[in-house]
Amino acid sequence: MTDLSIQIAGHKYANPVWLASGTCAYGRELADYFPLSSLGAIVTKTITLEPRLGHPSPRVFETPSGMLNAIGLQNDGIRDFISNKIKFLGQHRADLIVNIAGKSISEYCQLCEQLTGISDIISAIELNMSCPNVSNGLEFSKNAELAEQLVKMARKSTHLPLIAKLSPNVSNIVEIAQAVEQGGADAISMINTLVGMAVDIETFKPRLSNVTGGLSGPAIKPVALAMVYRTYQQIKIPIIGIGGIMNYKDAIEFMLCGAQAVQVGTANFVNPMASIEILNGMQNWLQEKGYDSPSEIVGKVEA
Amino acid sequence: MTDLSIQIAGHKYANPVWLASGTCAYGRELADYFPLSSLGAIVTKTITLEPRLGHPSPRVFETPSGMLNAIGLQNDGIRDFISNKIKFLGQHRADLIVNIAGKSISEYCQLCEQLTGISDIISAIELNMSCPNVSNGLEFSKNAELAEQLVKMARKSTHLPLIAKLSPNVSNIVEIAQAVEQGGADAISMINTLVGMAVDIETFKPRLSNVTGGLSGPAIKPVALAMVYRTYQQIKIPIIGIGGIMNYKDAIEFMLCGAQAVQVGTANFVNPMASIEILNGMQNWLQEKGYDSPSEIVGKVEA
Amino acid sequence: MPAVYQLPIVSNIEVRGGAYLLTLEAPEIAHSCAPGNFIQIKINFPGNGLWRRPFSILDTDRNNIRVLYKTLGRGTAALAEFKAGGVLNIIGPLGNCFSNPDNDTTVLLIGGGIGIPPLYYLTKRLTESGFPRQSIHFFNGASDYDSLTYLEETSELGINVYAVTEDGSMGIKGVVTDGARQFLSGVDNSIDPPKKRIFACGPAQMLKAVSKLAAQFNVKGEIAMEALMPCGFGICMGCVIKVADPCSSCHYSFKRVCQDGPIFNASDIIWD
Amino acid sequence: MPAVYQLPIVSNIEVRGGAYLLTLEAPEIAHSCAPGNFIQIKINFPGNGLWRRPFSILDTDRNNIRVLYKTLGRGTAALAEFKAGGVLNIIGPLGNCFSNPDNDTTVLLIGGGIGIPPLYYLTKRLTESGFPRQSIHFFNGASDYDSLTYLEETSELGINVYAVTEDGSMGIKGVVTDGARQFLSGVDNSIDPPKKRIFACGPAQMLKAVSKLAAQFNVKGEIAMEALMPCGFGICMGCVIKVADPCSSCHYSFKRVCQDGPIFNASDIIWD
Ligand SMILES: Cc1cc2nc3c(=O)[nH]c(=O)nc-3n(C[C@H](O)[C@H](O)[C@H](O)COP(=O)(O)OP(=O)(O)OC[C@H]3O[C@@H](n4cnc5c(N)ncnc54)[C@H](O)[C@@H]3O)c2cc1C
Ligand SMILES: Cc1cc2nc3c(=O)[nH]c(=O)nc-3n(C[C@H](O)[C@H](O)[C@H](O)COP(=O)(O)OP(=O)(O)OC[C@H]3O[C@@H](n4cnc5c(N)ncnc54)[C@H](O)[C@@H]3O)c2cc1C
Ligand SMILES: Cc1cc2nc3c(=O)[nH]c(=O)nc-3n(C[C@H](O)[C@H](O)[C@H](O)COP(=O)(O)O)c2cc1C
Ligand SMILES: Cc1cc2nc3c(=O)[nH]c(=O)nc-3n(C[C@H](O)[C@H](O)[C@H](O)COP(=O)(O)O)c2cc1C
Ligand code: FES
Ligand code: FES
Repeated sequence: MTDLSIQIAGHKYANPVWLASGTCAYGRELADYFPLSSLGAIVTKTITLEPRLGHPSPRVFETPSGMLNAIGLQNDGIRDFISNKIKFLGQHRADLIVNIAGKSISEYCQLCEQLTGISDIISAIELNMSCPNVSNGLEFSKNAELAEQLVKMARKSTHLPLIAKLSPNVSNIVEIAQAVEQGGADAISMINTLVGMAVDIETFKPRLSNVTGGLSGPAIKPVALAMVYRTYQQIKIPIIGIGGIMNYKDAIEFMLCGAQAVQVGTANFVNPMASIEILNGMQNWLQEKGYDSPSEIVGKVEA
Repeated sequence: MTDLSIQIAGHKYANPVWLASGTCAYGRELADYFPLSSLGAIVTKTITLEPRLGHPSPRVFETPSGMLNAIGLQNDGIRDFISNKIKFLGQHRADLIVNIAGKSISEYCQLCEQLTGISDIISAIELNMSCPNVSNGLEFSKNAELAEQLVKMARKSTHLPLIAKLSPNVSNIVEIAQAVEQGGADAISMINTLVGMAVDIETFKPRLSNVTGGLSGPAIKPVALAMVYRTYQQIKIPIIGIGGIMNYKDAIEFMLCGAQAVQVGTANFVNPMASIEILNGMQNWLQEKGYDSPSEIVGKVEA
Repeated sequence: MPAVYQLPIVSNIEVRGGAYLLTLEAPEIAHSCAPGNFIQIKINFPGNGLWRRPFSILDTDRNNIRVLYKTLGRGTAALAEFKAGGVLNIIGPLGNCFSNPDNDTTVLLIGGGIGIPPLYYLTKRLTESGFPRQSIHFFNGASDYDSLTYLEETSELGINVYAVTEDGSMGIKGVVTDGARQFLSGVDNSIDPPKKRIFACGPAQMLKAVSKLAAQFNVKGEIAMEALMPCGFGICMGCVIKVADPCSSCHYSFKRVCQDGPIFNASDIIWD
Repeated sequence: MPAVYQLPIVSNIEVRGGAYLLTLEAPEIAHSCAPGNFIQIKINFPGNGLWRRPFSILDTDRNNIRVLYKTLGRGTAALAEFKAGGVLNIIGPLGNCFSNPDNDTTVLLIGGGIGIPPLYYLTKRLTESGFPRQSIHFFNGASDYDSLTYLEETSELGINVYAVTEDGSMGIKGVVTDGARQFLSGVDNSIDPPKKRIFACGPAQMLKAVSKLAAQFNVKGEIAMEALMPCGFGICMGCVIKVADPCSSCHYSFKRVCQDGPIFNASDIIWD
């Protein structure tokens, strides 16, 4: 059997199929459907310093082959996470990556410090630099200098591996990727959602209370692939591919474009078993093609 | 009956339903399906100074609710257009907008000058500043200064109304929109395609010979709507909305977000009568709701 | 515990009021459902719908679960095309359920439109478990006689059924809460409010009116909420409603309709 | 002139070789089709296919047009599910057609897999118009006996039919061009090459081999090309192939398979 394990920033993940932030909450609900430990990793919903209520409904809307969301980073804050949520994840032996967002660099650093205190059960921190649904949420991943600075300071706040999660809503994603690499990120995850909108023509009201939201799902897969592909050519740190992955074939496409691992997002909503099915499909495919490790196909698109 | 005519840059268009560049060639084929004169305008496939062969096949690929294309601006050049193609369009009384692209500002200017010579049968020039499928094609719409400069120079080369067609592949589309407004553009059309990619996991080859291409169709509609909405708040010149418009409801959504007119693109491929059906649907809808003119709903989203 | 199932379609037929009755063979879950629970159905339909569609459970027997639905848009229209012998992929049972009223309470069920299914299910369970039928009052509202959902079937349970139609073409004229208000105003004042219970399901506007009614008459109300549901099992945070929350600094928080509901105490919901 | 039509499905049945035969009622266009023409069918299928799917016309009668197809992917799989009585939205007839060979020529038809339909149509037209049946040689290739498409129907036209199978389970063993090559090598050398004509349709690799064969034996070949077709009527420039073009500065240009083809002179195509 092909050994699916991969190494990212010194940590060995059981396999390259992970759950994307904000699409698996804190694992509790999905644990009803499969053992969380069977996946490579689970990335928590973004956690902030203080609790956040999030936006009022409507927060979501279905679009052609995709969906819009503007949850507004609803979460109970880092203290609640550490004291209440993390226990369950530990008990279920989930390989845990904690996704965080701050309103300022200092908030990111505080979050990193607090997580360092429980670093024995966390394998990495994912810096959400790119949430389109909170004001200024996009700033960090639109400005290369800010991005670099953010990672640099976070780097000083923790020894935990840092994954910088990038926004696709930029003119030149490679520039941002290089900046976070420069800043000391151990890996890059991409992409977060594209800014989008929809309007109810009967009421003239936007479909989301927050007016705009983030577009995810199969609709954005081609955009994500192009960005992973272009970034892979220009950086050395590993890339975790995200965007519209619904089945194992999509995951393989991302790996061919340069992703070492993938995160499954919107697909979880439609099928709570999606990630497990992707994992099994990938395992079989690699096996049949005679690969010993998933890394053998990373970046192997013949362009 | 609601009068659908609209005024853009001093020109009166019969209605706000236009055909998008590159999705209706030069009108000849669609004229088999409906009278070209029934639409507000038809925007030609991009014309360049010299003939261009375009990219080899495969040039297109179907994606979830969308498609990728990398045609590579295949066209027979401006001379051929003026001497051969324009006659047919004139005979069929199409309200004609010519879309042009140059490799340099000077090429754009030369194209503008040549078109000025036949300005009696052209109602506007659309500057394709945003074709993702030719090298440097995106530069003009990614850099605000360049964008402004380009429009400024084009402005000096012709008295014809200028429509600047913007790319969505930017960090801040409002900035670019303001720059072209500053440069003297009479209107803005948005959006062109999003850069995307797909890979055949059996052959490891990209689905397009050009590796990346432009994503169009319903998949990108939410992105286009958000960009039109945000731009509308910040500029004074009219916006022509483009992106995934398949039916009249989509068109109304764009108008509510701030588009004075819309261009129908990918939908033409699936249904050559799409634009006519959109026109009729819009007419009925406006009529039923009691509007006297399409402009009454422009920008009226209650956000 | 909810799970993903491939369920054979036993039947899928049109019934009164333009509704469809879908029967699915589901021995694995039929025994574990409770009134208020729902399932998420994956409807493959032409076009581009990504999400499943949520439907309340209407009732169950040893082998089957049933769903009663109206064709509202693309998904439900496509669902109506499915035939016996086909298979549907579902997740369920999902969500919480109505609480059980004590046997000495007077129960008011208030349902509008497609809000009937969970109330029907609750009524059936109550009558089966020996709850006195004469103490159950079911208000079934619709715009007109033809749109009344599952009226006869509810009557067959031997309870008090009141049709309420906006055009007066049957029963009480008005909206369904008018019927309930008349009843509450009329019932013997010797019955303590704690001995009355309201259960309601229907469009948001109706539920808002029910909540007011419950507050006005000081009766405990439980209402089944609706929302757009990308997942249906609590992972997306997309389906929330505003609920009073003493623990939160601003005294409210957003709760998931799918996981924390769909049944909420009427008095907890903050209507904007 | 092509147009958009809503066509009733007369029948849609499985035939030999895992193919399906679709008959559409199309009195408006049945009379105006020619061999090589195709139609674009809008297949609404679950999932997210945006484009129509192109299919050659197999033949026509006064009222109907017929299409023969194999289930290759999502669209064709969904097409196979359509039943008589349904309706399909199509555009047609599209594309150019084969040229007519003079009555004194020896005609070779070379078809592989799902390339049979336009060749069958051409054969039928030729025989109907009095072209000598004995001068028509139809090479029908497939991997094995079971995959041979429309073999019996072609034989029934009273022409020379040669099955060619890769595993030798029927007829000549080899690929279909092997069969044709053997024939061309064997035919009476007194027949001038100009008195021979090749018409071919099938996968790109096969057509490339046919083009070589035609060049080698100095025979005029016409081939029906395939391509991914977003539109099918010439407006997207997505379906192009590289064709020799003396007017172009680099001696080639990209031509649309849908509008400038699908039939091309074999000698014009530049294979990379
Ligand atoms: C917990 C729960 C239980 C439900 N139980 C039933 C039931 O037993 N029987 C039944 O017929 N229906 C029930 N519904 C509603 C049902 O889910 C919707 O009718 C269905 O999702 C519509 O799908 P569609 O594809 O046909 O409509 P779409 O094409 O998706 O939408 C059509 C229109 O309806 C609106 N809409 C869609 N879904 C909802 C929703 N959930 N709430 C409010 N508006 C919506 C859309 O915004 C749109 O304007 C329930 C919903 C929930 C949340
Ligand atoms: C002019 C023309 C005439 C045709 N006539 C016939 C006919 O008479 N009978 C018939 O069975 N088929 C015919 N085809 C092919 C037919 O159009 C394809 O089989 C069909 O489009 C596949 O659709 P799908 O959704 O099932 O496959 P998809 O799910 O879209 O694709 C499955 C796989 O097949 C490949 N593919 C899809 N379409 C084509 C194509 N057009 N050419 C090459 N590879 C493709 C895809 O890249 C993919 O790898 C014709 C094609 C053309 C261009
Ligand atoms: C409902 C929803 C909530 C999300 N919340 C977060 C979040 O809290 N933090 C974050 O970094 N990304 C969040 N994302 C983005 C996803 O992690 C992912 O980057 C994106 O959805 C693209 O992947 P997909 O197409 O597979 O969903 C969210 C996405 C969705 C759909
Ligand atoms: C096949 C194809 C070719 C295109 N060619 C051009 C072009 O030559 N010039 C241009 O400005 N835009 C071109 N576009 C972009 C469209 O005009 C339009 O901006 C885009 O497709 C989004 O609209 P849609 O989703 O309705 O197709 C092309 C799009 C497609 C799909
Ligand atoms: S629908 Fe996803 S959390 Fe409720
Ligand atoms: S398929 Fe569009 S030009 Fe041929």
